[in-house]
Order: sequence, then structure tokens, then C-alpha cells
Amino acid sequence: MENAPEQPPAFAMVNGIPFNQLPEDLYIPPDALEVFLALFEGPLDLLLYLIKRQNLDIVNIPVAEITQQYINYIQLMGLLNIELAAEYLVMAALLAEIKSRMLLPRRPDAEDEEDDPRATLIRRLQEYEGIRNAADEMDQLPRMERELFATEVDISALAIEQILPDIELKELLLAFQDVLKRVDQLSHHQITKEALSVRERMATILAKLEGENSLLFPQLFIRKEGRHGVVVSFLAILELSKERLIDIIQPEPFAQIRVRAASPAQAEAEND
Amino acid sequence: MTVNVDSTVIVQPEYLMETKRIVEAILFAAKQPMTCKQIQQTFPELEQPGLQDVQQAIAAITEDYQSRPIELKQVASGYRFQVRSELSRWVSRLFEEKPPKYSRALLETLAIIAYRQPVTRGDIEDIRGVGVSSSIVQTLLEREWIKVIGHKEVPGKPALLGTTKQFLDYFNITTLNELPTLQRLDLSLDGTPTSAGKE
Amino acid sequence: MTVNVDSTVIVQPEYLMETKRIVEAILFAAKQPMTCKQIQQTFPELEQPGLQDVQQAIAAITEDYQSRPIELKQVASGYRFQVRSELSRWVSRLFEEKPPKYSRALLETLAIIAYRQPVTRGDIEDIRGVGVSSSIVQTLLEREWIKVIGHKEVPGKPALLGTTKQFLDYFNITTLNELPTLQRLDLSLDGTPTSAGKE
Repeated sequence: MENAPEQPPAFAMVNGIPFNQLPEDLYIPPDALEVFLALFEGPLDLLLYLIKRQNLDIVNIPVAEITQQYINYIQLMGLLNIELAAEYLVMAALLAEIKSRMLLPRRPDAEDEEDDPRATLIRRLQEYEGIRNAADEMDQLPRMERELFATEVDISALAIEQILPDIELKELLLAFQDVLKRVDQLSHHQITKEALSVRERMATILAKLEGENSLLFPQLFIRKEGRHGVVVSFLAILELSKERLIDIIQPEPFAQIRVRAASPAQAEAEND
Repeated sequence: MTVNVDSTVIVQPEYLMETKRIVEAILFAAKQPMTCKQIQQTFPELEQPGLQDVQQAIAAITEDYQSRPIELKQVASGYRFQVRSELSRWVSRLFEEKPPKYSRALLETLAIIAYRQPVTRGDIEDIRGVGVSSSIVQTLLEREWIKVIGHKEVPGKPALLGTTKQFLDYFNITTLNELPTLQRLDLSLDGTPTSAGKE
Repeated sequence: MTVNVDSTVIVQPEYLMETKRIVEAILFAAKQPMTCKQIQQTFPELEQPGLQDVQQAIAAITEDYQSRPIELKQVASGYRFQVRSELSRWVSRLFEEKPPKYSRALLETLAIIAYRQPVTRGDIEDIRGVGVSSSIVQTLLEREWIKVIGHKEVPGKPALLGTTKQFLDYFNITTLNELPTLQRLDLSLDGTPTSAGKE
């Protein structure tokens, strides 16, 4: 870098410009810096970044220096209103503690690594670095939907017997009862044999009219059903007419009454 | 392409081989049938082969798979690989599952159609108080339990649904009159531990 | 069936259809990788080939597709046909949706579960030094890359997470050993750096 030699290494490179200080100068678009800082996955990630940036070995962290840089960073994040996870502050406290302990003279009998205040931190950094690298490498593995694609071979030519669910008549009624229970205005007595046969006849008549231009009124009755059948058919015709499903036409006075399906385009009947 | 067998073996230029290879890969990866045009346009813009090249590749691939248990087949919307039908017997067990159960919504829809026919989808929604998914209606149509028996003369001309002869056959009854009524249900369910019954 | 055209065409009785041909059809028709055992059991009960026959058929099929743009590949949960990765450049253009990109947070979480399983959420947070968002764990569970494989016997009984076969399948490998080696520095503080350890 062509900056003054005394200057500490840049905190960040934004658009190729080394960034050394808290953003008092307006060179750096704060948004860009924010994006950059938000990239860190946590305090360990930030620490690793600071160490790697100076080509330092994890096991020889210059704690004092790194602590200062780390604190500068989280101040910067605070200044930019980046939501700072509590973990960052915990780490700052830990670093400060290590730093202070490093300043104290070591007891001569404490040769153990256990007593080196840096040991735990270093172990965590190493572990995290390993995982971070593994995650990177895993991301490079060829994977489905990106480098690899399943073959899609159609099976519609196969005769596959689909087993369809069974239902029982009772279930149907139970379902209907549940529906009725939910609907206040409908009450049980409406579901009588009588009403049902009218409903059925309505369906039969509509089916009869399907594909026909129109039918003569008498054609909708079946003589051999007798009086009861005639009444049912008649009620069905009236109901269909009321629901505007059929038209009843009499072209001129005293002419034969004809009935036709209300839908003019018979052809549509199959597609809805 | 292998067809004109007039002794001269035409050595294919390499770029043609490549095209064939890519076309084959595309056909295998595609989730629906592909037309020549669609295959052509799957290539990067500056590398698109002519339609004729695609056509030739398809012919060559079809030939290559002549002896295999899958075939490249032309259907209405393009070409696709499919398992040959003569293998049904062996492959079909892959797809045999336990019969699923119909949903509450489907049962209710069918019940409403049976007891209230002819009804439109709107009617069913009014009665149930919730929307009726088209997949339910579709399932019932495919099962041939219901059919469209007309159209209502209102804006949109909604289809009127009713039950079919197959529906009656399935439940082993001859007319809708034989559908159980609620009164009868109340009697027959007396004492049986179902959710229905008395209020 | 194509024929060696030497005058005598032997019509094969249906039940003699080659095992290999059927295995190939099954592999193409199946929607997920198939183990030898699963392939064997797809055959009708009285015609099931030995596992060794299935294995042989798989070897022969793998060979047959050596020169084609698709390959028969073994992954964790069995064998599957897939388009060779060198053709992904063309094939990926079939799909409008870009393949999902996963965040570093998700990948790191996944890596910890893969390399350190079984782990609790707390373990993951310890290693990463930062909280694990539940949406990441949720995403991984939904993709069926990880699953709960038990509960730790500590207060709160936190779930222990591990990876699934689908995870290996997705990354095109058969076992966890095929994951990239986890490089770890030694823990010595005496200044001797980097004797790499393997997991």
C-alpha cells in the first residue's frame, strides 16, 4: 500500500481503497462498508479475518494488537448501526481479559498449555477455521440441481394399476351430516326421501336434455311410474326452472310445451 | 439418420456428435416433453444448432435406444424418454402403494354432490363454507363418481355436477333413493362409537 | 428387443426377459436411488433374481452407458441415473430457476453437523461462536439433509442432529468419508505450526 508506512494495515478495502480509520472521511460510502462488515459470520470469523489479513499464525496471535483491531471493528459496526450480536461483545471482553493476563508475569511452575490464557481461544479459532474451510469445500462439490441432474424418464406408457382409496356409504352420510351440522340454516328434516328423489329426477332430466335441442314436455315423464313418478318429475321440472337450469318454452298459445337445457352451448357440457 | 444405406459411410463432423450428446442430455433432464425448437433454444445463444441438426440428433438417439428398455418417443407436446410399455409387469411394483385415504374435504364434497345434485362448485362452497379445491373435483371426475350434467345459466356458466351410474354401482345401490338418510343413520348408529350420532 | 438378424429369430417368452433389461427399466423408472435389494424386490415375487445377478446387471448397465451423456452412479441410498456433470452447462439452462445458493451460515452449520455429528444446537453455536438461527436448522430439516437422531441426556434434552442419506445423495457421494478432509491445525502452542490432522 502506498500509504504512509506508519499507518496500520487497512481495516477494510472498499472499492479498492484501503480503509484505515473510523469513517470520518466521506470517501467511503457507508453502505458499502456496512455490507462488508455484515459479511462476518460472528466474532470468530472476524478474528480469523484479522489474523489472516496479517498473515499471522493462529498459534502466535499478538493478542494486544489483535484486541485493539477487534475493538476498533466492533466500534465501527456500532457506528454504522449494524446489529451487533452479543457474542461480539463477549469476545471483546475475553480478548481484553487475555491481554491483561498476558501482561502479568507467569508463574514459573505454570509451564502447562492449560494455563496459557490463549489456549482455549486458539483451539476454538482452529476448530472454526477447519469448519469454515470444509464448508467452502463442500460448497464446491458437484451437487444436484447445479452440476448434476436427475434423469426424468416418463412412465405413462406403463400399465400401472393404481389402488384407489375405498369409502363406505356410511362415511358419505357422516360427511354430509358434518356439513349440515356446520350449516345452521339447514336442518335434518330437509333430507327426506322425497326431496332426494326430486333431486335425482332433476339430474336425470338434465342428463336427458343434454345433447338435445329440446324435448317435448311429455317426454320428461315416464308413464309406467304412475302418479307418484309424474309428481316427482313435475316437481323436478319446476325446481329446475326455478333454479334457471332449464327453459320451458311455448312458442305460441296452445302449442306443445318444450323444455330445453338453459345452457345454449351444449358442446360445453363436458368442459367446465 | 441411419437410414439411407447406400454404402457410403458418412463420417460425422465432431460438432454434430457434440450436438447429439447435448440433445440427449437435455431430453433426459427435462421434466416435460421437449419440441425441437425448445431443445434448440436450450443451447446458449451463440451455439444453437439448426433445427435440422436437432432433428437429426433425435433420429440418431432414437436409433441408439432401439434395443434398450426405454425409448425416445414423440408425443403431442414433443419428445421424451419413456419406459417401454412391455416392461410394465416388472416395473409396476415400484408404484404400487398402500391405497391412500380420501380427505375429509373430498368426502364432504362428494356427499354434497350426491345429496344435493345438481350443484355447482359455488354451491358446494356455499354449503361447506370453504373453497373447494379443483383437485378434489378432478379426483372425483377421474374416479367417474361425478360428471358434468349441464351448465347453470348464470355469468360464468358454471358446470353442474351430479353423480354417475358408476357411483351407484360402487356403493352397490340402484338409485339415489337408496342413499341412507339422516334419520336412518341416527337409528343405525345408536350406540356405535362414531363421531356422529346424537347432538 | 432388437435382434441379431441371423435368420432365426428366437421369440423370448415373456418371463425370460433378461434381468438386465428389467433392472435398467426399474432404475430409469424409479424416482429415487435404488439399492440392489430394492431392485430385487421390485421383481414379481416368484421371479426375483439373486442379489448377485442384480449386481452383475448394474455393472453391465454402467458399462453400457460409459459413452453416453448420462451415467449410472452409486450414491448413499443406491444407484441412480444422472446427467454427467460435464453437460451441466447446457442442461442447467432448462431450468429458469437458478439452483439454490446457500449462505455461509447454512453451509457452516451443515459442515459442523456433517463432521461432528451427533451435535446439538448448542455445540454448533460453540463452534461458530454465534447463535444458530432456527430458520437454518429448519431449512436443513426440510431439505432432509439433517435429522434428529436422538436427544442428549442433559437438562432440556436437546436434540442431537446428524446428516441423512439424502444429504450424501445430494452431494453425489456414498459415505461421509468422501467429504473433503477436515484440515485441523495442531494444538501446540510452541510455535510449530500446521501439522495437519485428519478427521
